[in-house]
Amino acid sequence: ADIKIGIAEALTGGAAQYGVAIRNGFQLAADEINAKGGINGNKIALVIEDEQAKKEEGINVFKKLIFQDKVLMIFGPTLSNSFFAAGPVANAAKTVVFGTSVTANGITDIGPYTFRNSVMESDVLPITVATATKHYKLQKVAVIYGNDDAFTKSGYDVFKKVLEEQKLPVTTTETYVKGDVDFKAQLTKIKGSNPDAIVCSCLAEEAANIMLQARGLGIKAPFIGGNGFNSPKLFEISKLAGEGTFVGSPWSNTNPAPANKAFVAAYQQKFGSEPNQFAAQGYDALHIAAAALKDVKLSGDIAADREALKNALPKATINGATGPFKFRPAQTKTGKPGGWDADQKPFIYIVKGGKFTLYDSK
Amino acid sequence: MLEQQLLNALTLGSVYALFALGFTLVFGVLAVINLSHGAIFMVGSYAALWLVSHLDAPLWLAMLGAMLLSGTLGLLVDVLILKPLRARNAPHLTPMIATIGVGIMLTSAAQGMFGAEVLRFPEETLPAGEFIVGGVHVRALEIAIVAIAFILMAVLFTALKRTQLGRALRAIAESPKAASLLGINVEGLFHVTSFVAAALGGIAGVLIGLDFNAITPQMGQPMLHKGLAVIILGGMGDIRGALIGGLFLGFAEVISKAYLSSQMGDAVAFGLLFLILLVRPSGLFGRVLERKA
Amino acid sequence: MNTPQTLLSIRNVGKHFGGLHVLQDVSFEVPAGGIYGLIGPNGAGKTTVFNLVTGLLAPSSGTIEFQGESLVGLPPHQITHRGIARTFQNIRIFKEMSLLENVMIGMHEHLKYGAGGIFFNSSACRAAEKRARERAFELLSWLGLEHKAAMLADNLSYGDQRKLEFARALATEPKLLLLDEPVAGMNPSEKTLLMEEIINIRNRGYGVFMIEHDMRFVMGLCDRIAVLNFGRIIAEGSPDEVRNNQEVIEAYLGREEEAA
Amino acid sequence: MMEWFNDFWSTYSTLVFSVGVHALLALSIWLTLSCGLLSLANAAFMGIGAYVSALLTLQLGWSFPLVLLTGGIAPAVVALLIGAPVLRLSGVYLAMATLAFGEVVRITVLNLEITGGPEGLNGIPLETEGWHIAALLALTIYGLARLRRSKVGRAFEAIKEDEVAARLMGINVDRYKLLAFTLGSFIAGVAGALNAHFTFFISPREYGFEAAVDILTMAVLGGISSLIGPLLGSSIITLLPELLRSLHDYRSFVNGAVLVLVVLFLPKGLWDPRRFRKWFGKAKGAEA
Amino acid sequence: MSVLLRVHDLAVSYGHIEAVKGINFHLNSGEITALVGANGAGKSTTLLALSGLLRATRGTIEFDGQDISRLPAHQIVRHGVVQVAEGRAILTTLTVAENLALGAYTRDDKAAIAATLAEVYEIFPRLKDRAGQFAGNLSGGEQQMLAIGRALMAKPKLLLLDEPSMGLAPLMVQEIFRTLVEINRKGLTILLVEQNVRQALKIARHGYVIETGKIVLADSGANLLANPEVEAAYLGG
Ligand SMILES: Nc1ncnc2c1ncn2[C@@H]1O[C@H](COP(=O)(O)OP(=O)(O)OP(=O)(O)O)[C@@H](O)[C@H]1O
Ligand SMILES: Nc1ncnc2c1ncn2[C@@H]1O[C@H](COP(=O)(O)OP(=O)(O)OP(=O)(O)O)[C@@H](O)[C@H]1O
Ligand SMILES: CC(C)C[C@H](N)C(=O)O
Ligand SMILES: [Mg+2]
Ligand SMILES: [Mg+2]
Repeated sequence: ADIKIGIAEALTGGAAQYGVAIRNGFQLAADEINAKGGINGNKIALVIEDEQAKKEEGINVFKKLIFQDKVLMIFGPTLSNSFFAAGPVANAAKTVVFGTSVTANGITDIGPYTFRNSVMESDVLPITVATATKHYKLQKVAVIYGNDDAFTKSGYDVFKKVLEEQKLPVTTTETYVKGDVDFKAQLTKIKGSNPDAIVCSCLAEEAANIMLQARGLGIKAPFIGGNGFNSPKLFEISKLAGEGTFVGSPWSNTNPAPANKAFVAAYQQKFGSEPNQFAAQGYDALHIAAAALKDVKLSGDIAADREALKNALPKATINGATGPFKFRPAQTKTGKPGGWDADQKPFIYIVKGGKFTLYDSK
Repeated sequence: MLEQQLLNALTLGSVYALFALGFTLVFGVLAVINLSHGAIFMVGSYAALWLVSHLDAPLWLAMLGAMLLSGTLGLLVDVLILKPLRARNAPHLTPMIATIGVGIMLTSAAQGMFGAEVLRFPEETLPAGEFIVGGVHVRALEIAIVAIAFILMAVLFTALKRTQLGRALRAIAESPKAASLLGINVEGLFHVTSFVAAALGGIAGVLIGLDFNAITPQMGQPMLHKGLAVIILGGMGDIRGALIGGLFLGFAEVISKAYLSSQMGDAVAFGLLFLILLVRPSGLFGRVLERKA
Repeated sequence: MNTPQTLLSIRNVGKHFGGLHVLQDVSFEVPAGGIYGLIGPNGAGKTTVFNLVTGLLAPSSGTIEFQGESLVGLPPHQITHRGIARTFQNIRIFKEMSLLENVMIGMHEHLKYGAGGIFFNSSACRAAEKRARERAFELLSWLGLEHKAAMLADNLSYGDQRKLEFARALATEPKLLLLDEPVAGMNPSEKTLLMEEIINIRNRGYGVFMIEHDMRFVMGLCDRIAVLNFGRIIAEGSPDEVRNNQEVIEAYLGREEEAA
Repeated sequence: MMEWFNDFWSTYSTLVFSVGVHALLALSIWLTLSCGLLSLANAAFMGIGAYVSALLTLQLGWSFPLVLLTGGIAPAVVALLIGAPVLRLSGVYLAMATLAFGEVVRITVLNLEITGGPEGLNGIPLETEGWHIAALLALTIYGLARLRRSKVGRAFEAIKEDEVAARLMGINVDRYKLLAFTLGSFIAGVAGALNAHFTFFISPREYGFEAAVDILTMAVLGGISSLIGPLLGSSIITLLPELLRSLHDYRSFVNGAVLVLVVLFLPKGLWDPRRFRKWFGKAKGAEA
Repeated sequence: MSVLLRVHDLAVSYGHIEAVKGINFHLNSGEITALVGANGAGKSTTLLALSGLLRATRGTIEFDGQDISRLPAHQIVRHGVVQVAEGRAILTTLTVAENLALGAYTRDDKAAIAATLAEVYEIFPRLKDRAGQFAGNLSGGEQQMLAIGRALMAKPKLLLLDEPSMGLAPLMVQEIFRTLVEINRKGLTILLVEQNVRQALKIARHGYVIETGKIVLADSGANLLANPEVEAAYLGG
């Protein structure tokens, strides 16, 4: 029998640029798995739904997938916001919900059925900042972030903590909101504070422009970015503006590992465009689930199968496009049993010639 | 830094004004808050991008094409939707709802055709050039935006202020029936206005797309919000108002970001708008009739 | 100075809009129980007087008293509550409402029931509504509009709209009724009918204060008339006095009218 | 059959809840519209209701009925405070001032510690049950229907048509406007509180410009000449995307098209008693 | 005497209420014709149909030998048929001068327009005093003057007047009627709807009496004035 797996991503609306890439990653992985005969002979059938990055829509989609399509598990939603709304639905229905892009704190506090392979900013940023500090001998930095978005804000919170821990003084902290067309006011202020680098917790669409406008104002300081910077396109276009930027990511298109090379090539062939980190994480996520499902005997009783998957998933490991992956139990604030976070070591990249280059610390 | 910030405010204000220009024109003449203006603006961006990257058109030609396409769209919206609504004596909020639908259609069509990811103009299309004047960094593109905003505004303003056409448009805005009794071709002028307003939206889309560098199907949405603030602040349908309102919003935002806190940019801008409306209930240039009975 | 017979007294009232002086030092008194007329050329300031009395505009100077109490500074609805109602020169009925509802709006202040009454549809509420409906019908039939009671006011012809406005004003149960050109747009036979109504109203003890350009109507009805010209009172007195006042003839009546 | 129903309910209960909450919101804006006020503050009021109630639940553990009540009262108090100055504005200027107010509220919530800023509040317990929404909706409809038929409803209508004439009919226009505004904010606040307690999570983004426009759309699409209109409108707007789900990539395009077509062919809204009447009389001749 | 306007079997409805029920009449070139009748008889409805603001459900309107019953309002104005509507239809947010300027919208000879403006100001000096003021702030009578003055600005061939004397002071009414006679003498054809029936019939060559949507009497102005039925119904005995 087919194994029905629900995909709930933002395919339209403001987060569509991420959701569509993620869906592509899943489709690629599903095709690959099915081409190799499926899992223990069962083909994977993706049930793809658009959650529009709206929370009610997320809940509706989850319920439809769980109760009507009776999927074995769900991947998604795209944004942390939606996950906070829809996650509890799946958890209450004892169905695995697996986020591939959600990086906010507290996602896996929702309960034991929540999983993610997206690496939390708190696992990435300390290394990124430390590496950049050493490389540039930073004395002081400026910070800019989007303050109306859960992801960029929580990224900022992590940056803030890291900067405090690493005793790097902050010259000024600036914010913007989604849809701002112009960052020059903030950047002018940053310029006036004369930092050695600019720490930036931003989504890709703003990031490029922030870099371009910074150069336009004559700011020479390099950038240090978070999760949102992980788009190769970003640097292709902002070219020299982004030169010298430090980013940490579990994935890079230039990572020479064979699993990644195969992924990048296959993706390009299938979709005619370059993959990004979010596609890679979606792609890996399905392989992780597949690895777990190999050890699960499907009974046909959906409740039992869902439970079995939940029990098998934490042990799953793969070596995928984002490198070696395994889960680690979430540390919940309340002490109640939580879900599972990604245990993955990020790579640190520096942008050179408009491309991510693995940073070599010698 | 103050000089730089003032320049920043001037560009941002011009960007807002540019967007608001067509928006306020439709509002002033057709008395419709055209919520598809944001989407038409977005279409302008994509159209120019397509012309530049697929047909290798020079930028000026792409702009022209974008204006033509978005203008035509505006005309179609008027002919196919707003006109029948007028003929049916629709309540005044109905056309606005229809334009929301149009906005949704255009946005999803754009995503269908161009995908959801952020697109940018190829670097070589951007007007090159950057100057440093007294420590202030100025880009050619910014000068272009400010200049075009002011020129369009001036042209439109004189066209409407001093001519019979301007009076006719204001007459239509107040009462289409009375206007038609004066021999004014009301429907014809509605069509022309819709075309011009949308074309202005299109060129705004190209310029801002060039400047902001991030073209997405959703790019019109936040502009719509700001644009609405601008035209209300300026006084509905007032061309000068669009410029002054835009500049005001730009300055309020930049100055509060620069000297208060960047968190507060929008709060200050909207808070001020709120307060100004309390003091001047018809916006800065809104005309008030006192007569009661 | 305020005799008990004085209903409305206007003293030294001035009004200007910016530099435009529309009323200057206007004084006159409207006695109780009569019909008082205000005439004068177009733009003389007559409607402005009504706007001041009903609180839509504030006087720039002077005092306005109704039954010995100052009206200056009161909001319009409170002036209505004190017993002044008016009609408008440019008809202002509620077009999207039925005739009956239009008249019932006039009774708003006299419907005494509260939130609880509304929510629980109390008998007091029902009774008050019923009484109001009956009274509204009565007023409408008085003006010959009862068979159109359920019609939307917008569909009335001009003349009927005037009558409706009339009924609506009466519904507020005023002590003084201000009529701004009540017969404009009516034909002579209708005017005669309306004249009778106004006499009726007067006979019931209401005061009537009207602006009108129809001289047959004004002269036939009014006990006293004030004449405004360029914002100043140029004459005041009985119809005959006014009619024969040279200044009034020159500024307002013209000579042919005498003959007509 | 029973099992089918169970599945159906498990799948669509949230949708049904949303219909109810949206109906309340549409009614809340209907109330102000019926008084001639184009107020777009309802999204912000809903947000205030949602945040206040969620915080009371999460931090103080108040009982749900009390939380709902407070969720309505909090925005009503705000409405009372801003009402006097704001309601002097009319038409689009009022719309903009209320939108601006909403924006200030949203940004404030975004920058407060206690509201969780942009990350919002998550882990709100599921408290709302179907009958809560049904009962409150029924109560609201009943109350508004009574109001409409009373002197208050007539006063609203008069104010909507001609404020000056209404004043001169002895109606205290300012007070009635404030009443409509405040009552509307109360309903919106309760709707927000209900919503917060079945979606587990709230964030400032949900209460901005787009939400405000959505609420207006529901009411206008349904038709504002009666109470049925907003109910129909909110149902359609909420259910349409679900009905079109099978269209996948074309879904939102068709959604937009449907909106346009409905408006085009039913310009006075879905529920238009006068149109129904016309269908029975023969319609001839038209205004040019 | 040539016929300038011929109305044949004209019917107009509001929804399913027929307000004008198939009327026939004509206007001779260069004459003043009066249309009188009680409130709600259908006078204004007829005028609105002539100027294209209402669509006829039946019948034809022939102006200068051409059927104009299907033309949009603005083209009818271009043919030279100009209406002073009931309720005046002045543009309240425009100034008096702007209203007048728009009256000449269909003309483009600047010098001639200026001459007409001077004429209008001469007839209504009050408008000149108030030229810069919002028309909405004018007094009722001043608005009426503006409406008439604005119609004259179009240099019409046929002037449709819906109760021009309404709201005007007696002196002004005389002035208006005098003016109408005067401009008529210069060749302008006029259709006059009036409640001031006596005055209207006095200056009209022909008159029609309309009752509940039907024309019930047609005669010369003088004859109608002398007609006892008319006297009883409209002249107030
Ligand atoms: N708000 C205002 N601003 C400026 N001028 C005004 C305003 N209101 C009235 N006026 C002017 O004041 C004068 C008096 O107006 P009012 O309406 O009182 O005249 P009236 O005597 O009623 O005339 P009519 O008989 O024509 O109705 C007019 O010339 C008018 O233009
Ligand atoms: N918009 C409308 N909708 C429906 N019925 C209307 C409308 N306007 C007028 N009517 C009706 O049509 C009939 C003719 O009205 P019309 O205005 O033509 O009369 P009139 O002769 O001009 O009267 P008046 O002397 O009062 O101005 C009346 O019975 C009136 O009720
Ligand atoms: C698609 C990503 C930008 C989503 C983001 N990491 C979040 O948690 O919301
Ligand atoms: Mg007057
Ligand atoms: Mg009439």
